[in-house]
Amino acid sequence: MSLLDIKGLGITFGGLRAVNEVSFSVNPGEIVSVIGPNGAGKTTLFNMISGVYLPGAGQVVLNGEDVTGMRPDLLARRGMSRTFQNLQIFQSMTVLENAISGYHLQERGPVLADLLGLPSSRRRSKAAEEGARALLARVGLERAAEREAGNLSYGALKRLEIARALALNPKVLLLDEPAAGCNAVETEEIDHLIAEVAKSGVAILLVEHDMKMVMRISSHIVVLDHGEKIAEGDPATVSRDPAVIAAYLGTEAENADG
Amino acid sequence: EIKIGATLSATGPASFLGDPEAKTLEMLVEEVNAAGGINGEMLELVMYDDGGDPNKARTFATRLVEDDEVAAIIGGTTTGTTMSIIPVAEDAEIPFISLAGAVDIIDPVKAWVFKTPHTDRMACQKIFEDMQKRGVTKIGMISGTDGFGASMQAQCKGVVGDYGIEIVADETYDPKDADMTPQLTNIKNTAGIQAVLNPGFGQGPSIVTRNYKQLAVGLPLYQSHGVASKGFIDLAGVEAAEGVRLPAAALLVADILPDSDPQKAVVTAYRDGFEKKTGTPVSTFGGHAYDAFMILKGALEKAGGEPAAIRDAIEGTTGYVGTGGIVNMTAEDHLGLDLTAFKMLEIKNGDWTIVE
Amino acid sequence: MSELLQFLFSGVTVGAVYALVALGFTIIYNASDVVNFAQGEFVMLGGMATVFAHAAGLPLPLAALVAIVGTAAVGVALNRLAIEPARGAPVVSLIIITIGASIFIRGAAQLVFDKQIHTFPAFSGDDPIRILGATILPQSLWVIAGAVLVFVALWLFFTRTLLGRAVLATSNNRLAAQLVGINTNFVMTLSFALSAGIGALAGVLVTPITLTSYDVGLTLALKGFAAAMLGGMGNPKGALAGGLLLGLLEAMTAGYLSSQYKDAAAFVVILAVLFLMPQGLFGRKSTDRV
Amino acid sequence: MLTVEGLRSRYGRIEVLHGIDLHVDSGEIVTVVGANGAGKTTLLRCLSGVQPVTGGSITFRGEALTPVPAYKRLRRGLAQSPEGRQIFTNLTVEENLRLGAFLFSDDRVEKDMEDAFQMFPILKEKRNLAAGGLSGGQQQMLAMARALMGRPSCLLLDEPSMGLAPIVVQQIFDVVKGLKALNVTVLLVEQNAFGALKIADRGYVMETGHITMSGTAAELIADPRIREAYLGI
Amino acid sequence: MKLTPKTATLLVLAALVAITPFFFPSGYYYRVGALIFVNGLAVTGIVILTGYAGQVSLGHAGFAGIGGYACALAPVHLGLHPALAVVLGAVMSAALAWLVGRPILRLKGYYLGVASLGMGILISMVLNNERWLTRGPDGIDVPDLGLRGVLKDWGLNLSNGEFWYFFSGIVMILGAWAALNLHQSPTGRALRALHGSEIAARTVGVDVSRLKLQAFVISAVYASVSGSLLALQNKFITPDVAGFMHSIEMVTMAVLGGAGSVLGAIFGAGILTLLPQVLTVFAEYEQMVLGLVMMLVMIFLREGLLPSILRKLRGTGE
Ligand SMILES: Nc1ncnc2c1ncn2[C@@H]1O[C@H](COP(=O)(O)OP(=O)(O)OP(=O)(O)O)[C@@H](O)[C@H]1O
Ligand SMILES: Nc1ncnc2c1ncn2[C@@H]1O[C@H](COP(=O)(O)OP(=O)(O)OP(=O)(O)O)[C@@H](O)[C@H]1O
Ligand SMILES: [Mg+2]
Ligand SMILES: [Mg+2]
Repeated sequence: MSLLDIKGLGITFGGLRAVNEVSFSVNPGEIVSVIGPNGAGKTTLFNMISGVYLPGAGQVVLNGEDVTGMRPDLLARRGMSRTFQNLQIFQSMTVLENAISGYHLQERGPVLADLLGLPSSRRRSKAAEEGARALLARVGLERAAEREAGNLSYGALKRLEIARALALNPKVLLLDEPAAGCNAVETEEIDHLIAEVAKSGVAILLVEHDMKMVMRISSHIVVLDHGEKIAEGDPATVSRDPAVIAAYLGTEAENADG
Repeated sequence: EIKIGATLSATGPASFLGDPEAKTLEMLVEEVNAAGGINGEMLELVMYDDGGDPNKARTFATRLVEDDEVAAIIGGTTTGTTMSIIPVAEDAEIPFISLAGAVDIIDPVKAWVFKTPHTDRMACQKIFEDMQKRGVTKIGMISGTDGFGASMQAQCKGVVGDYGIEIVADETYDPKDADMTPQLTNIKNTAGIQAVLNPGFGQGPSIVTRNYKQLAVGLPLYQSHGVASKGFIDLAGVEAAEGVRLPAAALLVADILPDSDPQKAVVTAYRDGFEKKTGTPVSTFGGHAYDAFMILKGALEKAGGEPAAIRDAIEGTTGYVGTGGIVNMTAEDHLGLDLTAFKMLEIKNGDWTIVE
Repeated sequence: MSELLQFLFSGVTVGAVYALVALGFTIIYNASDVVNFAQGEFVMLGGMATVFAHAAGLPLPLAALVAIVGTAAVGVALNRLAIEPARGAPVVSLIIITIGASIFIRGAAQLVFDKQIHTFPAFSGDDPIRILGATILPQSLWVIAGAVLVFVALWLFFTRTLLGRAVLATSNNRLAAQLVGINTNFVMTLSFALSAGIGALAGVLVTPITLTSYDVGLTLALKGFAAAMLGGMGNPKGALAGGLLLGLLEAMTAGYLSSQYKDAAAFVVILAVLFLMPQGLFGRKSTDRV
Repeated sequence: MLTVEGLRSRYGRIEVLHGIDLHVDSGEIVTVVGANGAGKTTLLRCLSGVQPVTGGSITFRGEALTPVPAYKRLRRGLAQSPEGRQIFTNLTVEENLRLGAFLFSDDRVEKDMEDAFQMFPILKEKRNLAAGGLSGGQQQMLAMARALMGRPSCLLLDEPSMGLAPIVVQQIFDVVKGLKALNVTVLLVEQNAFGALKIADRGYVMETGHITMSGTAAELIADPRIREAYLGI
Repeated sequence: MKLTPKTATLLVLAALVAITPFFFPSGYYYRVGALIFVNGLAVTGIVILTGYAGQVSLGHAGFAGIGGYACALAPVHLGLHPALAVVLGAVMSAALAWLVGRPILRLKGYYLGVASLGMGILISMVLNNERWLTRGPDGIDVPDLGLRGVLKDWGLNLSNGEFWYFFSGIVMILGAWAALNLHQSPTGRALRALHGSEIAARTVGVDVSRLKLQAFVISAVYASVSGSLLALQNKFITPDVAGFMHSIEMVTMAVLGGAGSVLGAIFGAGILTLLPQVLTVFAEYEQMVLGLVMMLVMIFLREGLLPSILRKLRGTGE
């Protein structure tokens, strides 16, 4: 049994089968990448797994438990965490507060204690803040900690999302195009970060169009096209698959790392 | 110099009442000062607009008492604002003359509180008296849900039994409603109904009157003293208003009062003065302020500027002839009017006539 | 039977009034996401200005025209002097500006006009039209026709014209609207002029029925707002349907249940509808994805 | 064609552009590369007029651009495909494109739209769908197509390849290259510096609000500092 | 110790309450001060609901009505001490908020606005129409709190105005203190997070509907207590406290002062309470000036008085 099992997942939007019968699984420490053309259904798949959309068919099994259609906050409690392709930043909070929010499950407590400012409440906040600062340092945002998040550049925000997702100390981490908006060097940093996280035993599911990165760090790749899984395997196999080349990589793919 | 205070609802939902009240007070103070003041002392009027909000009224009353240090307060356009001023006046022991309708204001009697308008209970009694004369025993009632309508509705229900009349249909409308045909349809369809009564003020009664005609209900329609202004006939339309009866003070019918009527001189003078000054037709509401001011003036003339003395003098008012009737106050009666102060009017050909 | 019909007539009359107000909300909302709380004052201005222009000797149609154009000018001024200078402010701040504007306009109206209640003659007389034992006033037909006409015009504007699309684009993404060459200030000016004009037209049509005074705006705005939300804010279809539905609900409740709680019934139904359809009857779901 | 001299801009009191000098000649493709937060987006926002300029000048086709309001700049021929795509999410794909051609009402609009559909067939499939329902990459295509609908003589592109499949990235770069033939000038901000430099004539490097390097594309690709800092080679 | 925004705010408020009376020329100013504090309390609740959590309510006056009428009715009908009636009102408001909040907090923006508006109107309608209980639109008397008498026995002799000034001031500061605690606490952060992005808040584990409900209930309690204080102070209450206008007023105060900050919102309450008193000098122009001031503040200090001024001082942002 794997940590995350996707079984025959599917959904339709007004007649369009955005995702159809997709199955695969992710083990702890593994990085599974989902690639495919624009509109293939990758983000939709993420949205179903993370409880944002209710799947029309199939099952999501997390750690042996059927969590299909479960609310995102309940999934978070079970160790699932994610980032978004379309940034979902708490704009008017500071960068640090954004990161602390990731510790919500650890720091939350009775409202009354929070209202009365009891020591327990302050203790919880403090612990979360320390963790958050460390994480910001890890993604290279420590100097922006006190800035209002809405004022950051796009690339910085992408990294802030990763930090927030890591704060949950997840068992399963879903990353939707984490390197978008970052240049080759910045991408490499993220690369390392992800690999490191995986090494600590987290199961990672990754969507990314930067093939260099995908090929470098994936242990397994799932290829979607028009909502269907068209190929699957290790990076080398997939990158040679003619169907994948035709639908997604294009002819230049080979020398993309030029 | 003597300071008198006023907090009135010159704006807000009761501005219809408060506006002429405010204008009347301004006019009268000017007149008194032009004539050399009271016993040689000039009057200063400190007036606030509470917008009909009881909480504001209370704040302004506090301000009048504590900050402006007035000798007496006139005001409280509505029952709600009046009720919230009362504790202030009572605490500070400042005489207070209210311009609002509800009987609760002076019943039970409060040492420092007086009022000039007839009570809504009196209006009910006057109306039922007239109905009784016409042999009506079953009526429908449609009341506004504002303070005026609701209070009068309650008072009418309280006294209707005394006249052998039964309310067989009881409907309400919101003061800002645009159409009352559903309620009137229900009243019309109630078996045995012989007349309809509409307590309310503002635009509601005009719309009720129009709808009443639209539905061709065809029974006698009674309005309350809340619509006692010329504007009502224009708004309801001459045709629709034809035959409508209501109790009102003599002010409205100044011209057709017999010369023998003691009020004739007073009401004609006030009306002419008001209409000349403001260019708007006189209403009985301004008349309430007129009476309040004149009673206060009388008291000031007698007692000077000391609140306790003023209070006693107001309570001692007898035989004051005002727009609302002849006032005889006592320690038990801080209104001093009786039913004869009301005239039963009927609208004929777009004008008021006196029934009887 | 005639009873039901009478309630129906009443409901449609009142509903058409609400619909007209609700329609007025649509344009400004569509251009800026702002619910303009001064919309009721536009209705008031339409009615009051007509009354006074008529009293000053203008024939009624001309007086109405003057009122509508004048109110549209007030709308433009509101945008130019208060909304535009606050460009970039959060939507709530803009809403507070419109609340301030409504207080200001009401305050000005009681000075410029007066505090009396007014009306002017119905366009086609006061003789009720009798149908199967129920009656309806000719003016009600004017109001209903006005509501339907404004609805059709707005519907065509938003679905058939590029300018209508530009209005929607402005609220959806002001930055992008500027990048494609839309003069967003002009769009706002236009929206305020149209909204105010529609409001004033509503005032002209409904005054013979509801009467008018300097303070009628608030209640009308409130009911119009509720109607617009019931139908789904921003959609002319929703404004019309919401208005009529609200009017009918009130009339039916007043007729069959309790006149005291007729507004309550209306709100209970609104709550129930929103419970099932959180965007109102015809409101569109936001399509933003994550 | 486009000359920027000493351009400064700030958010509140924090200045993020400290005097940018660059120029783009007619028909050229010029790219700007730089790290996150360098100020590339801010620069393009200044050029489009949606960001206040606090110093320096922008000259476009010999005219000062700074006093021209944003909505009039497209009329002058300046279009932008902005960062974050900024499509009209509540409107359909087709409506988005039509609004891209808001200034025009001639027959060419239909033809341009057909061209756009040819370039990105997926948009044709989705033409009646609310644009907010598109996938991220599809939205990026729409943003690009919408900018082209404005018939620009100078096109500002802010990371046009972001979130696009490799096969489409290639296509986008081909399109940009193709614009040269149509004599459209392009200022291209890209994180895919390698891809951008391959099609560009010249390039600038931007660091924390300054231009720190410039040269022909070939020179920049060859420069070891660039290779290390931006190309990751 | 470093002066945190929280202690700074509390110090400012405490100083205001304690020091301004030295400058009062007459007892009337205590009344105005007390009103500011009562409104400030209600508006602090709005800060939690709207400023932190981003949920708009146009019906909170309804809770003030419940709190106020509890003080009028419970002592008479249930024999409760008025102080306990305040608690009863708060509990009832909380219970109602909890019941109503569940379905309506699913709605967003204006839709939530209209739903809460409906709730408020229903409450005020009941207060208006159920004359047998509430005595209808003309209002009802409220018994004395009795605390002033107790203080007198202890040798602290305050006038009615003074008593209500200090009493409301203290309650408001307590309310502000709790709201400020909340701001920097895990719950407060979660509330502000869901304001920023509901989806993202959910994925970090925030139970969004539960948190919204908590904010709604807490703010209802604030409004309720504020209504109770008003009723006890006036010794009289009418259904106007529960009216739509009062709800709008609360939101306006919050936004005008700066809905995101407690001090700002209390500032807004102060301004909007004072304005009508100050503007009486404009006589019939009062309304126009009031409207004008509101517009000008929002045009030139668009984030609200206090935050905008602070921002200008600090010089960040636009
Ligand atoms: N809410 C929705 N309404 C309508 N269509 C939708 C919706 N969500 C997704 N789709 C459609 O489903 C398809 C898959 O979209 P999805 O965002 O999952 O693609 P993707 O693989 O993530 O693409 P990209 O690489 O561009 O991000 C697209 O064609 C999109 O238009
Ligand atoms: N709205 C804003 N308010 C305040 N500061 C901002 C704002 N937007 C951007 N900044 C700051 O301005 C600087 C430049 O940002 P800009 O977005 O121009 O960078 P960029 O080069 O486009 O970065 P990226 O590659 O990440 O998109 C950054 O330090 C950023 O934090
Ligand atoms: Mg995607
Ligand atoms: Mg950028």
